Amino acid sequence: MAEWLDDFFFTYETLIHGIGVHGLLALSMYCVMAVGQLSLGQAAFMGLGAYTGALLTLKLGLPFYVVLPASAFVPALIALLIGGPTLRLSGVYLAISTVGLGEVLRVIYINFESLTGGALGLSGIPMKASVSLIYALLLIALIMFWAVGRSRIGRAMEAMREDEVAAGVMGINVPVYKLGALIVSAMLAGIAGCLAAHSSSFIGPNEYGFETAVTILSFALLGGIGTPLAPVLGALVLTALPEVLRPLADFRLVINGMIIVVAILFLPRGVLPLRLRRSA
Amino acid sequence: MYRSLRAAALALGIASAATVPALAQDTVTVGAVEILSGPASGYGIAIKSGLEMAMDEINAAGGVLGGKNLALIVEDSAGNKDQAVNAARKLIGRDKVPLIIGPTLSNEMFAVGPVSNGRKIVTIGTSTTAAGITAMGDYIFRTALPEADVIPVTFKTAKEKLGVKTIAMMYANDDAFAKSGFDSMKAAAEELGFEIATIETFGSKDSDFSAQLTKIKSLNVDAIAVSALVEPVAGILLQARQLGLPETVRFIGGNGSNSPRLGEIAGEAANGLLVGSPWFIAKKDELNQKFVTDFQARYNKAPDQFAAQAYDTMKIVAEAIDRAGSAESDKIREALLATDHTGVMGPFKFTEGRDPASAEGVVVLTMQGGKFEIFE
Amino acid sequence: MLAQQLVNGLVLGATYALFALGLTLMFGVLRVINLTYGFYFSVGALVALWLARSVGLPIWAVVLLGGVAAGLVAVVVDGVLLTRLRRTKAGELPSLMVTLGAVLALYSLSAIWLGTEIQRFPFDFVDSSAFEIGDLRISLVQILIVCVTFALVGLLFVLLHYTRVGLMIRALAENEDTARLMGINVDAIVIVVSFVSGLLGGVGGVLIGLNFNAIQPFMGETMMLRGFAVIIIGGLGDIRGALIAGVLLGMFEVLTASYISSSAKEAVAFGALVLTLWFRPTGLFGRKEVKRA
Amino acid sequence: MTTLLTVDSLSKSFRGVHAIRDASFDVTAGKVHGIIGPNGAGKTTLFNLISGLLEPTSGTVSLNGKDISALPPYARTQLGMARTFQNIRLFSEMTVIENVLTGMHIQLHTPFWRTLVPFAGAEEKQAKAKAAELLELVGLADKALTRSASLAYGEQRRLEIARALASDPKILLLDEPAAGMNPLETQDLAVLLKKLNERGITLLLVEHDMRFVMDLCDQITVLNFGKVIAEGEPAEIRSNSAVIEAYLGPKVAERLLKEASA
Repeated sequence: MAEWLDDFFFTYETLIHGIGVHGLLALSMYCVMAVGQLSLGQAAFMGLGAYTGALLTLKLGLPFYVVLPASAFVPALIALLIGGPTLRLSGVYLAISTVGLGEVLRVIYINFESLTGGALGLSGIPMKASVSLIYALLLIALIMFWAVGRSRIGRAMEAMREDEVAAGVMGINVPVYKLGALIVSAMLAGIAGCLAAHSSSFIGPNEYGFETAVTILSFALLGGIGTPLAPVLGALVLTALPEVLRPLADFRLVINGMIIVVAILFLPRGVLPLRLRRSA
Repeated sequence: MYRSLRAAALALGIASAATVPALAQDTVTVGAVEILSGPASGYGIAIKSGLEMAMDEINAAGGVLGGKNLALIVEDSAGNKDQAVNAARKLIGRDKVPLIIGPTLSNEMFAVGPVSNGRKIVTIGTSTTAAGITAMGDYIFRTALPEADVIPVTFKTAKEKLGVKTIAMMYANDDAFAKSGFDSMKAAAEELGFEIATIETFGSKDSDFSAQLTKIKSLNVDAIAVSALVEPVAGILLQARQLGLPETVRFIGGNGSNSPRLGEIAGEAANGLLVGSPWFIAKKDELNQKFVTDFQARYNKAPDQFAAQAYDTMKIVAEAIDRAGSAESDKIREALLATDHTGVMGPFKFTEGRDPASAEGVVVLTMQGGKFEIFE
Repeated sequence: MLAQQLVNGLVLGATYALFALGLTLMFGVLRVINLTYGFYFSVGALVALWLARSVGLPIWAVVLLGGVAAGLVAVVVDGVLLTRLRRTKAGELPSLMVTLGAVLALYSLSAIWLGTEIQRFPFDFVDSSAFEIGDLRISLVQILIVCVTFALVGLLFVLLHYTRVGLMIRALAENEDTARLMGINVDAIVIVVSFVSGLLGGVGGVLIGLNFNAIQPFMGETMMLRGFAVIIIGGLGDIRGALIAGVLLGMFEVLTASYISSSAKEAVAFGALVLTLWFRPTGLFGRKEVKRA
Repeated sequence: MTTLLTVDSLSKSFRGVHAIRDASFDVTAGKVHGIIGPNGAGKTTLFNLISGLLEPTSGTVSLNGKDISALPPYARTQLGMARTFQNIRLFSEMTVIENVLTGMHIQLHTPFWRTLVPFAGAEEKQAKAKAAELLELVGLADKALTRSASLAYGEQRRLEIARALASDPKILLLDEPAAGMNPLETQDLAVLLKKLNERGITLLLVEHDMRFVMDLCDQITVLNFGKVIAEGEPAEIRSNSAVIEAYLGPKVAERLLKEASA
């Protein structure tokens, strides 16, 4: 490889990793929103995956192909516990209890010092998440969502998003679909967290808070949730933008916030108002 | 996948080539990653000021390597570890600097360290006081005195001059900086044989400390050691006096308390607080007096310890480059290990572990009427 | 020590309740989890700070004007963000998301504008003296907070149950369409409710800013998480529930910190939140109103 | 004459207000059964209880002799119940045919990854053929690929019926199917409903339009203040004093009855 290309990759490696990981996070958000729910816990699930993965690698030295599925499994389990009681209630309960989840986990990371390193976090995580692995997983996730979206399940999900009551009357098992979507999204966020931890070498307890959750939401809302590709493009734009336009860095959160406001008020179907085509 | 990445790389590469600053051959460029925007930008801006002032003095005195100018590229990390890594990668990959000063926070250093060390680029923290920084690799240095060196001096002074025997400890347990300071405090307290009556924690964004302080009040301690950033420390001091904790109970602060903001927020309630500092504005030696006057004239404000540490660091780096005889990272690293410099902070050498060798320059300060003075 | 800790708990609990009042009122009537609420809290404190420093107004004026300013901001924010969604009956989640985006933008903008350094009221602004009964110390500001909290709950109760406006607010809370059919000017009532909620939040911000001497743009954000816990535990939209849940939470936190461990204090609020969601999702006093799909 | 749906001592109260009190009636298989009553009599509440959107305070609903009171709506659909809504609730972003296909959800079982394979999915093909047939039946065949929100009001009502039929219900619940329709559309609707009934689908409908109900229904239940006040064939209901009183008030009712007997 040419030396300048090598330097180029070195310079932008974190950014390239970041875009892929954020793409997975955006898909995890998409998965919940596709059934008409709102989770503010994607950052918490991501953190759970990051800590699970980092601990299994650092303390037990397990191989990465074991670590990665494990870091999807733990958030899935927590999603089951959270979703069970709250998904029967109206949507705001899930939103608020997932915010609560983030806080509870933060307190746990801080207090179980011997395991999690407390406020100092975990450092020295080996860099096992290669660019090709991240993007391969992103591609697989995209294809899966595309396939689901085109199937009868995708139709049921869209129906729930539009009118939960009517969807239930159509014979769609609404609670099961909601729970399933939350679990799948938690798994994806967990995988993204594990990949992030294994590409940045250091994780801390304060990285998976409210702001991260809102940022993930803004990925999905910028792109819109008409097709699975849209939120990934949203993540691409919002991740690359502050790097390309460095002076904007101060206003990064302002921009993320404004995107959410504008998207909801004026572009309820996202900036890319696409809709997945089913062959009918 | 790979092919498309390469295509993207080509496209971006062309776009970015134009932004690389054209540097003349007779210049040695070093990089810095500091917080220039966002909530913690105060630290980064002070460091940048100190670095630039030292650089201008060096260039005015003939530069480095027999007449080459020293240049500095400062990148913003905004206090975010990912942005810090991106900034360091840009400095290494695009600007090809042999040495990076910074980043500002220990957390950022933990993320940047493995990257720059992996590329064998010397990285020098001027404000990163947490434990374990230099253990990340052979190319990671720091000129900031770690808390572990400063705290024992403060504690020893409290023991010898105030007769402190029993202490309570408080720290913000969600903050890496505060936690690492607390670890040093605990070690120093055990070393000096203090009796630790209780250890209380709080969140760095908390504003109510009444439960912890009421408990401490009932334990009749001689002193309370607090490790946190300045805001919660100020809140603790105010509430302690409100709860009627007697003035004879001294507070002992860590590096976070070493800020003039403490007096501004807590006022009289901060009276009597002890803190150790690697540098103090009123230090009488000639070098320091000149630094303070020049800084005041140039930036129209008083320097703080971050500016002072940065100023010394730039001088140390310039001397190392001269000794190395070339601006190559490996040679600079060797030369740095042989540093023997006297700066505004006092005499300076590196240990074999690339930390500052002595805590001789540490002064113990106390707060009176909202201002720090040297504790006698 | 126990007596002092109970006082500490009561004061802390009163601050939680004070914060949660407006939040739960907003949800109860307007059916929106309004996340910009924490910002009104910050606005109240920041405006009061400015008035005290630059204009030199006395404390009662500062509390009142801080509250009014926050109320006005609340009305504007509600008008800009939520009118449109209310008209199209967009539902809970879009409303929640739009306030989420707005609050992030508002906090970040005000942090860029004002900085995030902590500010405080002038040192001699309030009498910092305290009553002492034996070992027990209670400061004037603490007494003020507890009294104002209970007084506001009382006033809110009177407003809702013994006035014409209150009747209209309750009608709106029951059902917007029916309220409209009854000839109630819904838009006007929405403005009244936004203003009152903002006012409550703003007054809370001023008093809590006075007590803790820690005013900065993000102060509302840290309270918001506790606020959520309080309004869910107390039951969404339930004012009495918010008062009781707030005070209980404050007490539990202080007692946990003093008798168990201060590091467990943080976990109390969210532990209680999780337990509530599991076993009694409509809150301590909430009515059973479970929607089925 | 088998009973398909049984409502037994059903009650529902909202915060102390009794919306339905002790309502009981049977719906016979193959019949058209109407529920009428003045505004606020509790007809929609009753419908929501039968279809599972609300949980009864007491009493039971049984379908084919099986107690379904505790089942959520989707499970009732799986047992052969379908419904439409008074305020049309279509999936407005979807096309017309997709709305109908969504109604077939419970009959389809193709796993999702089959969509990755081109030309797969015989089941989906059959489903589409059936959907087209249903659209033909309600007269929307030419609008299959239109976004459903852009349909005219009467068309939306008919699409809702097609969507409900897609699950092959034994009983179809229609909540004011003629509301907002002009007389011509109402007439067409009556023809359509009769056609469905002839196919063996039992219909249970709530309706305001008296003539429409009287013409169409075999059996009528009258609700007032949440209580069943009368039940019978249209002719019986027409001359029932309690019913007339409920609709017109006691004075008018008395006069009318006198005139009728004079």
